[in-house]
Amino acid sequence: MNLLVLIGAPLLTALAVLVARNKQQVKWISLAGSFLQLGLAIALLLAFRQERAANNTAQMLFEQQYKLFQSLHISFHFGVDGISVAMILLTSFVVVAGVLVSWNVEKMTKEFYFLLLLLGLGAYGFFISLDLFILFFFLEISVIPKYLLIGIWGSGKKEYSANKLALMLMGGSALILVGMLGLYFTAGNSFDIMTLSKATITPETQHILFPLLFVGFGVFTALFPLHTWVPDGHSSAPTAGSMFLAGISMKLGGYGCLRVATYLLPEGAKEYATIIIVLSAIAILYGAFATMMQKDLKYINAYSSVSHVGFSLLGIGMLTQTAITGALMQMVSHGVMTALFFAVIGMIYDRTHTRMVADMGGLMKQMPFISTVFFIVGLCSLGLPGLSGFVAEMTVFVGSWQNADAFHRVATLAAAMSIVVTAVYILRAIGRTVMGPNTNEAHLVLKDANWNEKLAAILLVAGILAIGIAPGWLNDLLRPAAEVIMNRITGQ
Amino acid sequence: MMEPGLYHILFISTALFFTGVLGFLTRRNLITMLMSIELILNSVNLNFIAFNKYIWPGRMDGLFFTLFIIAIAAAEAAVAIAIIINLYRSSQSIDVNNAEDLKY
Amino acid sequence: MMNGSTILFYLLAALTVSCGVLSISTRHIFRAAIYLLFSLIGVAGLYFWLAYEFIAAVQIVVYVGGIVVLIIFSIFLTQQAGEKLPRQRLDRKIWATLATFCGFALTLLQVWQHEFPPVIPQAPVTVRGIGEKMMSTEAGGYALPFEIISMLLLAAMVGCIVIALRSKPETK
Amino acid sequence: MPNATNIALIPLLPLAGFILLGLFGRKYIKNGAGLIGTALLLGSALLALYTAYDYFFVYGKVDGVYQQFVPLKITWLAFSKELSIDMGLVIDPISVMMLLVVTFVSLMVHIYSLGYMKGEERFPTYYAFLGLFTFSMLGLVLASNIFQMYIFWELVGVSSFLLIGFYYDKPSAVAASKKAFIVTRFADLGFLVGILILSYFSGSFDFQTLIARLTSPESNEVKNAVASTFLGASALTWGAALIFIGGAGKSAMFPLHIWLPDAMEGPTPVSALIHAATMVVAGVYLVARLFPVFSVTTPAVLEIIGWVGAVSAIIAAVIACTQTDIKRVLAYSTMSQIGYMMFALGVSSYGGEAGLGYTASMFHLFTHAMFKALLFLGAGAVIHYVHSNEMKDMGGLRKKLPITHFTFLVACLAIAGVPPFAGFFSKEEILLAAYNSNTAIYWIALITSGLTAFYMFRLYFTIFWNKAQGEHSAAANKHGEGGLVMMLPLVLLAVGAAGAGFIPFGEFVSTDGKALESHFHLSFSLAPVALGLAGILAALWMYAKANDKPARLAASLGGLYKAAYHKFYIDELYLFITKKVLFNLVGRPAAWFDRNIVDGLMNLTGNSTVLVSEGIKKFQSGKVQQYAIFFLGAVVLLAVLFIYVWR
Repeated sequence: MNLLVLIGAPLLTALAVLVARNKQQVKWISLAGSFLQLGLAIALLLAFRQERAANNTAQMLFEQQYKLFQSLHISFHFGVDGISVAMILLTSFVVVAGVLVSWNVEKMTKEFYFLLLLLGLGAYGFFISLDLFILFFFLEISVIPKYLLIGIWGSGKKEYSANKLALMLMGGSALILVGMLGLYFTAGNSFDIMTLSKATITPETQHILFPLLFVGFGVFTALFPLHTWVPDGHSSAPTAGSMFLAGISMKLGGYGCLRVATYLLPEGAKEYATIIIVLSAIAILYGAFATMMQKDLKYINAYSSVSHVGFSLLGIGMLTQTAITGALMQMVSHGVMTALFFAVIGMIYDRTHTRMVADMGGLMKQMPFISTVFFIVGLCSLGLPGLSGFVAEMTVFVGSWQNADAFHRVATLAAAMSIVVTAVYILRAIGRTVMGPNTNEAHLVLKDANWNEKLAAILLVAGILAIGIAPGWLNDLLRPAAEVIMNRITGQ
Repeated sequence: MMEPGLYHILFISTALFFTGVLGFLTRRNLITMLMSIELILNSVNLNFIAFNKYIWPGRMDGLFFTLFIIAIAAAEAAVAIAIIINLYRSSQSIDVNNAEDLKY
Repeated sequence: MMNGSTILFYLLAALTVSCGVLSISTRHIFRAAIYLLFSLIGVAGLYFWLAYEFIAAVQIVVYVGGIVVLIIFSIFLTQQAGEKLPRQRLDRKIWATLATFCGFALTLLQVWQHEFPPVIPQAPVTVRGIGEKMMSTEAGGYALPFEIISMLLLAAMVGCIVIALRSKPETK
Repeated sequence: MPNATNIALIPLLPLAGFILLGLFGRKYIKNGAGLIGTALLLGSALLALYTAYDYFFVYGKVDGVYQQFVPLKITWLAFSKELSIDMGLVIDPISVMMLLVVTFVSLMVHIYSLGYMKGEERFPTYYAFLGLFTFSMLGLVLASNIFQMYIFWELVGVSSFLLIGFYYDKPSAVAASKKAFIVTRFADLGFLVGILILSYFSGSFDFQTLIARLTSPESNEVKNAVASTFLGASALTWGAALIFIGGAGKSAMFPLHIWLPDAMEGPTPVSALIHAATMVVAGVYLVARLFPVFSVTTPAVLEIIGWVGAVSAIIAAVIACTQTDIKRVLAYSTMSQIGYMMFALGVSSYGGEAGLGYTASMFHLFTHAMFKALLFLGAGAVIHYVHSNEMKDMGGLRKKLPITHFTFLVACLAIAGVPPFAGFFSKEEILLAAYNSNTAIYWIALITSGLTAFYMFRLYFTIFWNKAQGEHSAAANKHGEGGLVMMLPLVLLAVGAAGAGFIPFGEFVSTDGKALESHFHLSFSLAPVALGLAGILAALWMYAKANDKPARLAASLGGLYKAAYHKFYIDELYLFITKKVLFNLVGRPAAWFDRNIVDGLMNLTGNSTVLVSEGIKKFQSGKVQQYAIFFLGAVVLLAVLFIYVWR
């Protein structure tokens, strides 16, 4: 399978949106394009499985390389392993859902969809790039549209949030850039991940470069204490913006932390693992406790994202194969889940025009579909078996537990404690909004979900269930790739 | 008193130059600032001529530079005065301290 | 050892510098223009003294006859007669004077410390020589700069007209 | 050999019901939902019956020992070659026994609900949830892998949450469902960590492997585990204790019992199914499932289990005497009876005669499911009739509700331990087991059994005797006793409650699979039966007619009565810890810290940048001369530097 189609499809869709004549055309083109992407992602998954089944054990499949700047050794180098495939699949799901829930955007529709598709494009490109420079290029592509999405279509103090988000992410990018150049010059003038992974980099260099790269990508994935763009950014962003932000963008960071920082600089990873674990354990617990006090649904999900994404970082910091697999599962799972969460919050907000938990009550009666989905996603968030969150968190726990010393044990326990706190805040939110007596007369006439919202929700719920009920396929996808990374860390 | 030579002329041109600079820095009227600039240009011209005369007497580069500077100074003065008059027309003032709309 | 040439030089120098200083210090703008005029004439005299008659002539024609007149016209256009120029802020004056004197001292120090090569007397340049060199297209000729300067003058002229044109009021 | 398909179908049929009714119930099925759910469960129950017959009488026994079979095992999630979460089916005496209990009680509840829940707006949803619960419970029972058990454990919890909160527009129901979920979730955390500890040392999640490796004291796994200690106890002890915390949470053991009384906010049949007969005994089942580990490797934990069970039993019994909401009385009674099962396990040990407690515990689980479900369903019929949960709204109903009255009486006699009803036999064995190993617990149990008889008959007399007929509101009498669908389960369960005691339980269920002779000593039975009868008589004396004896008694007991009435203030303690400590001392500071310190630092970075640039902006004043001065000054400075300093 030619990986270029994964960039081509969103690019063509975005261009087609630009030349569309009216809003209807824009919407339908975007929808068709995003479904095409979904189809391609699924085709990629099938092709990947087929290749693996045919005993193709190459680390990266479907590799392609085109020279770009020969003098700087930059080239378009593409290839996928299990992690990339999973992430691409996640992206395509979120893109479709994002397009569907934005059906009612009336303000500057064309530009809105264009930016959404551009964001998707950035993510696809990021996940298939094997060249650091190109990777960075796509990372930046996916940052700028977010600024505009929040700044133009956002709500609340949107300028502040947009600025904060863009500045913090740009700060992260700057660190990444420095780290990247450091790699380039210390490891034989190459940006190619495959080449770099074979290069020997002295521990002293790794000692300097690892924090740069990890923290840089960490900003994207809400590494404590650089997570503060998350609550503001999410709460101000339009629904689809929040979905993309939490569902895709935060995963770019996690992927980068693993693929670039940890994989290329294993000594650095070992050296800093303790700090990563401490920070992520703090993020998990502290995020959960902070969530407990939030009153705005979007803030609730934003803080809970901080807490959940902490599991990814914890898994990476634990440096065992199972923990890393769990971390990756958590990324995929959280991506789908949080996108759905934001979609539901958006649907509720569209109807009630409030996101304050205290202003709602008994929505189950008027909106059974939305409320049911809210239930499902809430249960997923608190780690109910059969839904994706459980699988990921348990894998992280089991992986973490394989480190037998007291420090890792305590960190794991602290992280595990959060599942109780999660239950508390999720149930509070659900209990107040969809259950309980109706508190607002105006809410009695509200309508349930439209076809587009239903489709989006069903797609994402299907994703959650597919991971939650039969996690085997995802495990098969991620575990070998995690093993490659582990082998590099253990030096085999 | 000694025979006037290169040093003397350089002294004059330096004095003229810094006189012009001082005028440029302390005058508030745009036209007088323009005058200061003319002084500066003249001091430069004087330098060119003096160097041409005393150090490379066989060549004419300094001389030509002076010529061109005079030509450009004329153009510059014309443009500057056009701008000043336009400014005066729009804001009734040619005080340089008031002409700061384009800051930041 | 005083001969006429020396006396003339010192007179011209005194005229140039003193008029220059007066021109930037007087608070009557019209007088400033006149002092400037004399200062420029002094410079022209120095050119004569240096035996560059052509340059001196150009100096008189362009500066004295052109620029100063232009300045005087613009003074008439923008200034009420008899009005004194406003004073500058004191702190700026102090800083400006300080910076200027430092610069002045530094430059003079450099000039006097520098050993220039000895002077080789040569025949003065003629206007004919200037003309030939200016129109020469060979190496060392100034035809190209000359053309460029003429273009520049044209551009400046057009620019002046454009700037000075009264823009149409945009009320409608 | 067990037939994997048949056994797998037992949980899958209710799951099919859940999916079918959950997806299409609201729009397309509606009133047929109950019948569909019931039919599927009937199939499930029949399969369970067949499986039980097949196991106990056809292939299960090899050389006089009941074997454990794992007819099906699918890898669900593999962590490594050794360590994987499997979805399997385990067939051994206790799982088969539980299959029977769960499917039978669930079927009864399904049938009963056809009448009880008729006309509910969310009728199909109700049946969908029931299906989900039954599926999860059966999955839990059949789990061959400790993680599989944990998965279904959680699913059971959530279906309980959904069913307690079924009347979602009632704030008390919502609060109760949240409380139930969160308290059990807290306990489950212990379970999870316990799993992680045990599996780390045994290297497996599989029950068979795990038990085999952890019960042979010479094995490396046990040596490793014993070698690593924490706070003076071995890691294995900690693991086992944490797992028990999970079980205690689900089984409402003291002090994690606070959710159970509130859970009565759910529909009454749900209380019968989940909070009396099946889900709450999951903790007992868990301990029984891991019994070899507890008894062989960590006897200390087993002792804790015994004491927790005994304390729960007596505390719940005392509280039950004072409650006025009939469902709450039943809830505390449930807690008390589960306490019995727990300490029965706690006083037991592995193998032979010493394993009597284990057998007794399972036996009591079995009989308790019958009579407690019956009590709840009977209470449901009463509530259905009176439209109130409060005892004071009832009285003299024996003529109005004859069948209910009769079956309720049977159940009360059974729970009070009056021979020859079922409770007598199982309780007798428990007391015997306790007597043999721990006298203190035996005395507690004995007193509890007297209290049990007292509060059950207090309930019985207040509902069916006490006031004269017709004193309660006339509006309630529109429907009679509730028709065949509600009465049939009552009668069937009454038969079970009356007759289940005659099953020679020791033949089938014992610690090591060998048959256990149940010894019957008349002299030993005398004390508990006498105490039970005394309790009944006391209740008769106080409650058979309306009078002021209860009030006077309550007044004379003073503080004790008040404390018991307020459930010994445990709820308030929890409320204090969560609301005051957790929210105000942890949550609020965390949120504040995040907004003000962490985010403040970020904003500080931004603001200081702005401040610096505001400062720099001053230079860009638009004053040409100022620029020129800077320029000149800088030129002079640089010139000095270049000429004199850096030459």
